[in-house]
Amino acid sequence: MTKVVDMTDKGNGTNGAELTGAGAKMWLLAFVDRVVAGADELTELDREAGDGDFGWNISSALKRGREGLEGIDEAHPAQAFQTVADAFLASGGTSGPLFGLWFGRLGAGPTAPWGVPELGAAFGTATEAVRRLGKAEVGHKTMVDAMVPATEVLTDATARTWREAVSEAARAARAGAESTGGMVAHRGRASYLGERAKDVLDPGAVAVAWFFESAEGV
Amino acid sequence: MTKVVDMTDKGNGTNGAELTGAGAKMWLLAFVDRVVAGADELTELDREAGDGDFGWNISSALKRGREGLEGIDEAHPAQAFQTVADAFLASGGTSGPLFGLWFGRLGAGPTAPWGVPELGAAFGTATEAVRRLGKAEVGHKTMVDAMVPATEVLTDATARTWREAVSEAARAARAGAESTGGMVAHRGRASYLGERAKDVLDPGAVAVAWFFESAEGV
Amino acid sequence: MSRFFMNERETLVEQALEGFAESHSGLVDVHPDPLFVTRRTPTTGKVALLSGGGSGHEPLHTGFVGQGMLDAAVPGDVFTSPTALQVRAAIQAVDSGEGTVMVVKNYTGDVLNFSIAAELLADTHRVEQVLVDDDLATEREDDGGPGRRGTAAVVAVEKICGAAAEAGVPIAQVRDLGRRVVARSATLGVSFEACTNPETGRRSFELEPGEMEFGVGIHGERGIQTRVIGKADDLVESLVSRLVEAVGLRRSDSVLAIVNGLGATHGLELAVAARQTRRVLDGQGIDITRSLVGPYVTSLDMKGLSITLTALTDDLVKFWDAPVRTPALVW
Amino acid sequence: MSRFFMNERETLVEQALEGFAESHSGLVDVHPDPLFVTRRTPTTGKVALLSGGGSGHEPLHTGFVGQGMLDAAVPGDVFTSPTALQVRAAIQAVDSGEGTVMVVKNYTGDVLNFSIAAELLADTHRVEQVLVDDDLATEREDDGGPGRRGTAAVVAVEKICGAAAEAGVPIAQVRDLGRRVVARSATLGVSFEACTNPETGRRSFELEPGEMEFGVGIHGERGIQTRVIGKADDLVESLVSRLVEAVGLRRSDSVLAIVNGLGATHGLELAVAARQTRRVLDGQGIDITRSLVGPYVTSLDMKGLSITLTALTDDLVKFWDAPVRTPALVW
Ligand SMILES: Nc1ncnc2c1ncn2[C@@H]1O[C@H](COP(=O)(O)OP(=O)(O)O)[C@@H](O)[C@H]1O
Ligand SMILES: Nc1ncnc2c1ncn2[C@@H]1O[C@H](COP(=O)(O)OP(=O)(O)O)[C@@H](O)[C@H]1O
Ligand SMILES: [Mg+2]
Ligand SMILES: [Mg+2]
Ligand SMILES: [Mg+2]
Ligand SMILES: [Mg+2]
Repeated sequence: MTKVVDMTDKGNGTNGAELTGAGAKMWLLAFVDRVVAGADELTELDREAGDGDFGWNISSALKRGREGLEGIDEAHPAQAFQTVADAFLASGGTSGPLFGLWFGRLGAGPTAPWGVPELGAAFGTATEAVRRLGKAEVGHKTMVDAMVPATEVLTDATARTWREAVSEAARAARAGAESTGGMVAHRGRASYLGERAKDVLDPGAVAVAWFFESAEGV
Repeated sequence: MTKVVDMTDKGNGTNGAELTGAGAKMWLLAFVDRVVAGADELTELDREAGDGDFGWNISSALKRGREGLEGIDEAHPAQAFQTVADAFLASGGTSGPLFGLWFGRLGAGPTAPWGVPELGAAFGTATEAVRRLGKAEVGHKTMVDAMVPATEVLTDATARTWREAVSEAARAARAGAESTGGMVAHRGRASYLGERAKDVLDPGAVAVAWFFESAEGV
Repeated sequence: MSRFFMNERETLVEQALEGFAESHSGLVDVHPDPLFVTRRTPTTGKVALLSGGGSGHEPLHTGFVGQGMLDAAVPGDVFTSPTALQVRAAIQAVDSGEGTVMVVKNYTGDVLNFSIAAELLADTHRVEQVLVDDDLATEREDDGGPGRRGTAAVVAVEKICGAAAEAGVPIAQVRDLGRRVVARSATLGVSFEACTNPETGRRSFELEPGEMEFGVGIHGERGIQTRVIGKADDLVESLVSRLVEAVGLRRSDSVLAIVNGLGATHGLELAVAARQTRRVLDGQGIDITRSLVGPYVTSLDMKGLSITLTALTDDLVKFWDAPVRTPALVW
Repeated sequence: MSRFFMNERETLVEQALEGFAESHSGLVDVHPDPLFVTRRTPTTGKVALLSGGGSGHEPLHTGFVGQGMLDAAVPGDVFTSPTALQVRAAIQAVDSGEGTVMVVKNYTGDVLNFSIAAELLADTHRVEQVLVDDDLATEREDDGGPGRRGTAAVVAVEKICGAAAEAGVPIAQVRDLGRRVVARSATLGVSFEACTNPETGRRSFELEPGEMEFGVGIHGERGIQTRVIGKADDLVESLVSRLVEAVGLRRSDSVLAIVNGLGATHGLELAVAARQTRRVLDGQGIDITRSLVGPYVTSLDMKGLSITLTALTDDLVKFWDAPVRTPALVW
């Protein structure tokens, strides 16, 4: 949890127990790539159960985020997350402010490398804020369905390294995203369609699963 | 050429050398049926080489014409043709006034049954009027391409009965209509398409062929 | 799949006119038999201005009846000229003694029926005709074929002649003004998707993905060429360049630009086209002194647009700017 | 096949706004960064009226900026709420000290972003919100879901609040007037063909021949049911009957009827719908005191329409009739 640990970590977060600024940046850049590559998939889900712009919204935001990320000095994870938050806040839509808030709360986390406990605390605050602003609970078929189980894993994590913890969180987020197939939406545009959009996965939840899964290669 | 001939003709024009009022009415009613049944075909030709309304225009006019025909007393061919002319004149479009004029000139023909010479004279005047108003010559890909050869047959006819003469005219009209396939239009909307509409038959010419062919069963 | 919203094909135009007249009952009256539309409050002591043609181009012409523009509009069935008897009745209704100027789009059917109407009234009414033939796509070196089609320049003619008539300009001058506008105008249209035939529910033609029709009119017909759709800016540039040449515009000339939606074109799309129209003209030192952007002369629900340029002079600008109060145009 | 006419998806909204502003340069100004639209000539000493939301609904909201209606419109990307920072900048630009009323269509994204903007300005500006939620199709007996969508009743709210603000009515009353209009309004929409996604060029859904979507909103989404298309009159009757019930209209009540095209619906089709709307209401002794027929709140190039009824009172009629001078509405 000190700069010293960070140094032994080769400065890129690929070996240590803690998430460094460089590690967070790599993670987020991998997320950008995943979303840009899969934008059409997300748009298609939003076309079936929304207004067909989610892939466009999130990939525009993250492309802007990538520019920001490339310019930062990798000091600590908070800075990387805040950079992405700013990009989302300049995006509008529903997902813009909600992801903006989520990453923004992460961006308000400790200004040093994060161990598993810091990770858990940061995601706990962030997810709680999204639930409050969106008035969304698990089962409402939104991004919250992936955020909440992933956050619970991180909060309760017994893993030693951030990578192990996030990898477990990714599995929980994926399961949460999958669970939205078969749900009748209570929030967001999919709720206008009632039973008609039941079988469609929520694109916001899928994006959250992609986010956690993007830590894999870091 | 007198009422007497008409009487021996059983009053329906099916036996005599002259076209009676009843015969003209049957002929025109058969034409109405042919056009109503084939309206979609004409519309399709006009869709490919015009604005897609010809089937509608001509069948609306002729349905109105049918109502008129049912009310007339079958005195002479002129009356029957004039009834159809009135229906066309209440139709608008390009074909409305042109067919209105054509049938109108026929309607100005002799007010007694018509022998072959009367037929030739009436169609001669009528077709000449359409050519003048439409500024259309043979080869311009319009109704005139069927009217002119049919009219020539009638004018030069050596046939004894009107039915024989019209049957020959029908063959000429059909050949004229077929000849419009392969023509680049110089009049009407098909001319806007130039080479692109070359292969499409002119629907107005096809309708004229149907008109002459409708005398067949009378 | 495509489909036209109506009750039955037979009553479409009649019912639409009823609905239209009720929605604008302060401005227009519909006369049912024969069918034509007039101002609610007739204006006498001025030249009457009348136009008409097939339906399916709304708001043209019925939407332009009112103070400062038309005295009457004579609608035919969809894409079908009105009859001479309709036109005659409309002239009789609005001619208050100063004569009538008919604005006729150049189509064989319209020319026939409007001309016959004028002839029928030759003994009792002075009727002058302005023939609108602005569509470059149908220009041909020919033996008296039908000539250029009449398309969106008709809006400029109706607005400018309407203002002149309202101002008390006599019939010959109103007619000549209209002819001057026609002579100074050119239009080109393109289509990205055909319109729906209200009778069959079918599109008037089919395009492959990425294709468009270049040089379309306003009756759902194909254009003069099928082309690949490129960027909006490139297409607009190619249209505007040809118009500039055809109208004979030079540096520091002043124009009216009409960027017209053909029916299903969205406001965003028209605005993108309007933007580039201005840029191309700016680049040649030509000033868009006035512009009109929107669906004014439609081709049912065709997806596409046309651009019209009219070279302006001070008097044309003055008549364009004069007040107008119609269902579709108000200022 | 279907396709959206533009240069590239990235610049669509920005270029369209440039084109729009140039075509109406006497009336509006576009502020590029952050993006919002204001009147060309700001009016001070009155409550500022502001609205906004995703683009793709033009002429809403940008076409309603001008005297007697909005002071500013804040457009987001297509179907995407603008950001809180855009809304904040627009409020700062138009609030001349009498406070700002924001007209917000009820969508999660809009509500979030407009509310955040108001909160950001809480210390320095008085900002009130009118939430428009008129779409009956999305009514649900629910636990605080997003609630009814905001659709075409927003035009009535903007016109009436705009006239009130222009007349010097203070902020709380302008807000309450807007809320009263919302409470007295209901809308239902249907679609015969989906709109084109400008990014993918695909339609937002596919229908079989003869099918339509009942209960659609303005974002290309399916409705609440797929139904067989019948006669126009039957469909309009079923829409109007439900609206009459929802608004609680009784014999001799007076209404504003908005027959709104969703983008690709032709004037003939809207006029047929307007005609039957009047007949159904006449049959129940309800008077269409005012009406508005046209594409005012579109869903890109969706083929379909919505009907809105607003129960009128004398003061609402007065504000509706007050002069307005905007790109899309003039009287
Ligand atoms: N009330 C809400 N709380 C949390 N997430 C929500 C809420 N409403 C929608 N979402 C999420 O937002 C996503 C859609 O985002 P986007 O397409 O940008 O918004 P819009 O619906 O405004 O077009 C949904 O897939 C869902 O995950
Ligand atoms: N100038 C002309 N002279 C003679 N016939 C013509 C002329 N122009 C068009 N036609 C005929 O009219 C037919 C089209 O009629 P219709 O569809 O009613 O007219 P429109 O083209 O006005 O829709 C054509 O098939 C052609 O035979
Ligand atoms: Mg969306
Ligand atoms: Mg035709
Ligand atoms: Mg026609
Ligand atoms: Mg959206």
